[in-house]
Amino acid sequence: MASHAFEVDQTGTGSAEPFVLNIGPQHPSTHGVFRLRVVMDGEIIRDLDMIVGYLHRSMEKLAEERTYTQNIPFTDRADYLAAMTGNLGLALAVERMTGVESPDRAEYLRVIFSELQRIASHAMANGTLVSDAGAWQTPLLYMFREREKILDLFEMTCGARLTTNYMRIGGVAFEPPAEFWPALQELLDELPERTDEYAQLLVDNEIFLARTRNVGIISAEDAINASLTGPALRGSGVPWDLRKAEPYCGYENFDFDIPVGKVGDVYDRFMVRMEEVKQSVHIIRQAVEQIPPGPHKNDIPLALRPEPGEIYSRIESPRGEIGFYLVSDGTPAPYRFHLRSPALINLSLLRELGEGASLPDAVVTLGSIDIVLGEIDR
Amino acid sequence: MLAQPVAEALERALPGMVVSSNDEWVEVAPDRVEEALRWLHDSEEFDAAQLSNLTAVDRYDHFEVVYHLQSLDLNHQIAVKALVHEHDDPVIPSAYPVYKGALLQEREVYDLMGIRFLNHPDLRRLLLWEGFPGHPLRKDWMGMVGDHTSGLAGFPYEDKDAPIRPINADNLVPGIGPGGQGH
Amino acid sequence: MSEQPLQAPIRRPATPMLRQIEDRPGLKEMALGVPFGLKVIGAIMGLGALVLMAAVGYLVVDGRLDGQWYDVRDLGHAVAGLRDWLDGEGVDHRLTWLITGALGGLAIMSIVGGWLLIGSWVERRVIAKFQIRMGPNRTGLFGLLQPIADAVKLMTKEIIIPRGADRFLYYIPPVLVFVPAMLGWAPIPWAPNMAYMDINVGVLYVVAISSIGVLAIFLAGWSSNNHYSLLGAMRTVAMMISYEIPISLALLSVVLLTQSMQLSEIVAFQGHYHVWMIAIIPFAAFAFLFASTAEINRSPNDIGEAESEIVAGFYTEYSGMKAGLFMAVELAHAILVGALMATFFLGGYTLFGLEEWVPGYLILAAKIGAVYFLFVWLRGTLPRFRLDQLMGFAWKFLIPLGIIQAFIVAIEASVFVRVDAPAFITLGAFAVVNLASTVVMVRFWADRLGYAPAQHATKPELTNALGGLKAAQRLRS
Amino acid sequence: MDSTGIVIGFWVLSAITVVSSLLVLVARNLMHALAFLVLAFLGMAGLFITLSADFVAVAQVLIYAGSISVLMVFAVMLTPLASRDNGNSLYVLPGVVAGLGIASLVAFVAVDTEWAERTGAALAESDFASTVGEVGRLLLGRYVLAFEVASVLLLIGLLGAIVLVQERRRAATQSPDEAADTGARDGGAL
Repeated sequence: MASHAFEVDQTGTGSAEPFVLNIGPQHPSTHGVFRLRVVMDGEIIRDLDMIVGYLHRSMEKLAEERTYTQNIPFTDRADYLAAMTGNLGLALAVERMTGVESPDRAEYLRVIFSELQRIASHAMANGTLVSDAGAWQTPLLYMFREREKILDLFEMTCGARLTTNYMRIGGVAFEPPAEFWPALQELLDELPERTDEYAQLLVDNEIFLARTRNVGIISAEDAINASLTGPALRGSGVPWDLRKAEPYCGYENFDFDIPVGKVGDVYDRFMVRMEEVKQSVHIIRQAVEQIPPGPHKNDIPLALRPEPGEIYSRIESPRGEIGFYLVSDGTPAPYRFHLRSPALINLSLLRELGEGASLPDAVVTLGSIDIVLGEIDR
Repeated sequence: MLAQPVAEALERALPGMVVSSNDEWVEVAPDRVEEALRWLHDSEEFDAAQLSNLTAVDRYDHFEVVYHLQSLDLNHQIAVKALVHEHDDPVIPSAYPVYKGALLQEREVYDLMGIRFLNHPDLRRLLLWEGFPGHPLRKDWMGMVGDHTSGLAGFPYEDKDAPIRPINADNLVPGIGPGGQGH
Repeated sequence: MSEQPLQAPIRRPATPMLRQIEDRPGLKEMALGVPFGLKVIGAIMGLGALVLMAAVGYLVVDGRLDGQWYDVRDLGHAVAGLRDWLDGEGVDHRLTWLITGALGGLAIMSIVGGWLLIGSWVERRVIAKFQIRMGPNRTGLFGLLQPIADAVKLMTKEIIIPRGADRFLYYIPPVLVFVPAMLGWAPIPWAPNMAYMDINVGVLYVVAISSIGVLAIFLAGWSSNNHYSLLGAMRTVAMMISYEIPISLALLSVVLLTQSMQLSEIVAFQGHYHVWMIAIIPFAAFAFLFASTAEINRSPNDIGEAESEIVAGFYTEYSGMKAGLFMAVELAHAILVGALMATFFLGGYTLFGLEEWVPGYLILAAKIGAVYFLFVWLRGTLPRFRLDQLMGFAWKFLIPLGIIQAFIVAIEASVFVRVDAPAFITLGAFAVVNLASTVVMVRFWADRLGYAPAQHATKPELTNALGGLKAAQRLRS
Repeated sequence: MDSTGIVIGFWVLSAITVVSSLLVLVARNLMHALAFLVLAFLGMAGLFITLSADFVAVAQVLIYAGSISVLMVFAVMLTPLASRDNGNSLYVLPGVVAGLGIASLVAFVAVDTEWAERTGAALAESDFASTVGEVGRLLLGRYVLAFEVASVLLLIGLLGAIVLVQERRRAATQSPDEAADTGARDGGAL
């Protein structure tokens, strides 16, 4: 056990024994089995130590004994709030490694579904953030309303709501059914109104502003240096989005903007997610208009045997850069399978953010980073 | 970005740094990793501002520690590798002094691969608990050396001569997959 | 390939537990399975209750019990009548007092208990409506029996005492915390002459009683031997002692103007001049309402049991009905604050002459309900403040402004006593002056504290550029 | 006034007050002692009610049971280990002397007072009037000097608390700053 985590800062405190608060692994605002061991001085956090691994399923080890296709369900269970982007990340990595291509229609379907997933995930992230700020679950349930509809669309298409296993190497698993498209259209029509409704409820709310503004500030320098990606990086004002930097699945054909925050506080991260929902709706609209007919997947052999080599392929998941580092030795299973988890790496600054913050601020800051324990622990 | 220019520039600036390089990565001297990373981080030309990914691969007799560096402004990626040859007690300098983002990634590598990072401020196990036997991502974990090797040797349902499902040859790069020249 | 016919699922409980649930006897079987003896006892009890109710109803309608019984506008007269009747029967005077006192206490407790049951149902249903969901709707009609089911569930739960807890002090708080919530009802006038204990220091009594609750909460937090509990207790106590001052200042304004600490007189003042205190001293009303939400741990000031931060605050370690009592007392406090708010600021049992026709206690109940609904609304809408924000608001905002407001009201009160003008002119002038002074004070003070309403929501910047630090600096400049 | 009820109430409340006061002394656990102290305060409030001093009773509950005791609880809480052990004190002898002195004072007052003039029939004549107005008039009339002195004392206490806190804060803010400076330097050196 490292000693430094329990060294009590004696300055300004009169207490002799450290007041250690054990937040988690079962706690309402840790969003899963996440544990924080916090040394407090009154309401102020003096030291903070994060303990993860309660959900560790040794995916990377297991993946070494499964074929590339069999590994796709692992990516569902890694980031279980954004299964589609996880699937897509692995499918793209293997495609880039083997040279398998997917049909045009599949690319558009991938865009549609990963953007839907982004909306669902951001709804969850923002909803729980506001719950952490103390709103008695009302905004959370508002946002669940939209997420529910998106999950219905997923269920319609692939039969699963959370662990979709939809993206496949060389395409997508299923063609959406006929009733998918009108339902999607309906959702797209009402989503902008709904986001405005949330904005009205929250953004014009003095208490919410007081709780989130100038709290948990991450400077752009720190965010870049600490490998932050996704809304956490963009909230700090860095216009970085892999959908633009390294377009995949034809993202270069779509018109969309990168929302960036100004201060890098909790509020900015919240608002960046809000705005990204709108941008996602915009992207899906374009994709629905442009989607070509054709097959939705190419047949690939049951066991792919990529040539020995390695690849690091990443895409923009709702939480940031989800990367797959695959090493092949010519067998049907990867020799090394590494998932670069944005949720874990975005926590690199947690200790610096937490120290000196008050407990409510730390909770809100953690909420704004938007962690998913399945992906942290893998 | 091709790795050759990076290797050349790195060698020019820090002689003896580059061990080998190819199109994809630059292999640097393992004991001078921090120096190399700092140079890449500070250089105007490469501007490796972010440590995108840090992981390690067990190659039975040595470890590869892989750094994927990202320049956000120039939008390119540089892969840097360092080979650690002591397999029993691998040690490599930490990237944390250059990149704060290495904090948790190095802890994870230490946990699962057993590579110690010098100068890491807080090198503890991340996912497993203290006292967990061994480092599970090593290929020889739980005594797999010998009869069993880690990984999937063959796919049980795979019949190389008559694949279960027909392959659309147009969609495949020749030489890859069953029936190709690779086997 | 999606046209593959799916195999029709066989409806079969998947797990042993589900099978057990499915095999469970239904309500009808259970009703039929009741032993005969129990059925007889139940029938006798039901019949007895019916007979009793019929007898009481007859006595009431017949007017034999007392002439004023059916004058439901004022149950106080009824109790007085009962007392007179008992005295007339030659019962010892002390016994009469004892009986009527016990009856009144029982009445208050059953009223509060009933409110608790209904209130928790209302809260859950209303919040469910806010949150676009159904709320409890399975137990009884509209889920009305849900509170009872909850209570039964809580009572049958195991009570776990944490190791290391101070067992002696651990048992006291769940009971002690209920004492102020019940005692606080005593001086509240439900109608003219219908207060349980119309003492002449009613206002002080209310403040004093509410300060006892602090101790219960602190003992709960300390004796649990849990850091969450302790933190919750520290927060709650710090907040409660801070917010007692704004409450006292707000009530001071009321007392100055009405020149009485007797709650019935305060209501009578409002009824006499047909004006609500909230119209005359809006700042005091706001301060009282806000400070009360802090005192009773309701949203948006529920930091003492902020579940996203410190789990359940001071009652984290309580289980079963002990925790249930803490949850219930929160509700009881909400209703009590509703009653106090109605009494002090919303005219109590009066409603512009309507109290002549409608029983006063119904008017009061409606007002309590309205305040309670406001609480539920706040809870369903607002996020939570932070402790330092709340403390700052009390000490830097409510207390200074409350003192100034009290000064102004004191001047007005002396004017009101001395000037012989029609009340509606003086009170109207006071209302205008107070409203204007409130607006001026709040604006000025908010500016002084650096709170700028203009500093409102900013939207993230949309950009098409791509890059790292340099791009960020470019965007920022 | 109905004497029987009052008499019963008086004896019950006296018993509560005396017993819990003794328990304050006896209890080993400081927190328990505090709980008994609160009980003693409440008993005193009850005694004031039997003396028909309603204002004093309410003030007793408000100030002593509600506020002073909470301050004591805070003090005990913030003193490490004190909450678990009501141990031996250096001040046993002075405490006993002071206690005996106060007890003798109370006894003197009790003996010296002409109780017949102030209770029973004498009190019934004054007809259980409200004491609030009377107290207020006395405080701002006859005893205004004492009242003002007390308020000045409280003001001094308030200011003293602010000054103390500010000095603590200045000390506290200085040292973390220095720590942060050195930390930054360390980080730079790395």
